[in-house]
Amino acid sequence: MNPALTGFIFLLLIATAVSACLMKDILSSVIALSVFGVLLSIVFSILQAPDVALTQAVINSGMITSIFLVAYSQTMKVRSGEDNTRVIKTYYPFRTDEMVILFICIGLGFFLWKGIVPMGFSSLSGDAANHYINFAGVETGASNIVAAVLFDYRGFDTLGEIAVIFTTVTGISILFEGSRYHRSSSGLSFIVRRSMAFVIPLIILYASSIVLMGHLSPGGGFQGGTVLATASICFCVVYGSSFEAARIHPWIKETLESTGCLFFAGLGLIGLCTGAGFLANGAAGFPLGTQGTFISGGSIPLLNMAVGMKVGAGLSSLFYSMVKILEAPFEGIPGEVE
Amino acid sequence: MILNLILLGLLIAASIAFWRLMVGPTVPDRIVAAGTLSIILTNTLVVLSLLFRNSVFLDVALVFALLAFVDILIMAKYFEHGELHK
Amino acid sequence: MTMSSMSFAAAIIIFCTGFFTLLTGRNLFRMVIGISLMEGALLLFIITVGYVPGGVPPLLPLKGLPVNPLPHAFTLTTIVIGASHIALALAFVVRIHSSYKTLDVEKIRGLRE
Amino acid sequence: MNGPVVRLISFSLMTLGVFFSLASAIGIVRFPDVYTRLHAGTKALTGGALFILFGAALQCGSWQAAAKILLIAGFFLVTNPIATHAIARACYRHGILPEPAHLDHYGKTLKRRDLK
Repeated sequence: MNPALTGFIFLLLIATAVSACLMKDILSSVIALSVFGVLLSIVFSILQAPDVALTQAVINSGMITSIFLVAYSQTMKVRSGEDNTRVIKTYYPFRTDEMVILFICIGLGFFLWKGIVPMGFSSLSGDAANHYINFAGVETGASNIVAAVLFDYRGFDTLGEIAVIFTTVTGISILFEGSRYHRSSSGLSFIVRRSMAFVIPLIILYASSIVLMGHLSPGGGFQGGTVLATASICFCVVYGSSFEAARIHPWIKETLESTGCLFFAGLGLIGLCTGAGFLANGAAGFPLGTQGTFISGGSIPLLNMAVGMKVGAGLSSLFYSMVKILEAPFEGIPGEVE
Repeated sequence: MILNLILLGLLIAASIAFWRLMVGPTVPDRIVAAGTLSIILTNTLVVLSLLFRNSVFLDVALVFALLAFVDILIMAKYFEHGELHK
Repeated sequence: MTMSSMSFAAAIIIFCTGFFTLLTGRNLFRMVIGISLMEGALLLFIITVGYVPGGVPPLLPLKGLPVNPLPHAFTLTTIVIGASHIALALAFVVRIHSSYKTLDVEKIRGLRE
Repeated sequence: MNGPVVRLISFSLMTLGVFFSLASAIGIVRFPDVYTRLHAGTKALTGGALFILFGAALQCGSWQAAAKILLIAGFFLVTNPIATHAIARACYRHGILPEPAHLDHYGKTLKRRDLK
């Protein structure tokens, strides 16, 4: 890769971030943020991290924008033809206190640069990384070393991260407790409805292929689950909210989410029962198979499926609890806690 | 060498479209610029996978081709109805 | 400049941009956007630490010297969790707006006193 | 499948695609209002993207990669018109008129349907 071209891409990335910072309008900033995510994914590809690039691409297109727009439309009631069509002055002059903060930030950047660059950058170092690269194929049977690290060597971390997502979904559900689900079926136009009936099955097919081939190619439970959640967001956006409420009951999502969690923990407990340790793979008696074929990797495909169910149902119910209309806001301003 | 030149051309196109994203007077202009940028950058990713001689990066490009338009659909829904749940 | 120092410089500049947005933004949405930018810069930094010049992706069978797979495993879950914590922050923003009827930080601060 | 003739065809296709991408980017900057920019952004870009993808499919080594690239081209052909249609309709319904609007049949139809 030519260094000049790499520098060009980094300059575009920085310019997108700065314009997302300086734009006066929130919607424009959100659009710039989505372009920033696309560029970040390309930079991850240049840095030879296809797994991370795939995750960034999947999260960025669909999830982030939809969550921002839901929150924005909850706080801002649009008067048609008045609010967003006017010409917006993009940049605003700096105030005095902002100049001070700008100098503070430049100083912070200078010291970070002075601190990081002498550290240099490591070649492939560390016993853990060398062990993973040399023995992951033999010990786990998976082709994707990142999946092997994520679900075999560091499976307990992944369980903790699933718990974080569960906590977030619970918190959002509690925050939007006194709200009701508004049913409406006036979605987008007829052309979009019919075409999306062709596209959405392809999206779901691709999501399941990402989940099932997680041990062979980039991808896995996190990415596939997010694509599933994006497909479920498409239902609400394209067909209206009553379509989704009629097809997929919230109870189904709750069941899927809990089943994913229990499945993950149960697979870990099998290892504990055989005496090999929590979330053990080959030592617990899972057949490792031949490396590179579909049935390989022992428990890694099963754990991928569990994480896919969990993340898909979790992110989808996160969106649908935010899309509800707030009905009973707090009365007045809450006082200080005595 | 020729691939590098093609990459350079695509990046120049991306930066020209990025100009519209920065100055675009209304929000729909920026949305159009963002859609154009996502397609140009997907092409960039395909050319990068040729340059690295590795077909793994095509998976990422496939995700962009399938999902990048969902952003535009969500924005269109917001502009048409004012809310996402209608 | 080498690849890694360019990447470090980009990560530092984006981090400072996000920090600036977080400090100067009067709108709550703008502060959340700043947090999101800072998170992207952090991911870029962690991935760059594991990069090896001329490396190949960590997928077996290897065609050369692979890059370090450990930062990839760390950041992969961080991205999904980042999306969910941004959602939590936005839920708080909506709740604050429904009780204070404003998104301006300084007005909210003024109302409290 | 990497003879000099195939490489020549592939590179000329990709050059054509880059030309289309540049033209559409310039069109996005130069055109006056949203609808013309939409026209520049999507029509020319679909052509550019398809040329580049076909060139890449000729050049990449294995047939699996070529099939993946053709799949990407197919998805572009499906998804790009949907997005264009949705954003154009949303712009009109939001109240943005084309710059020199002499005839407005769609607006008349919408009004008639609302009166009914």
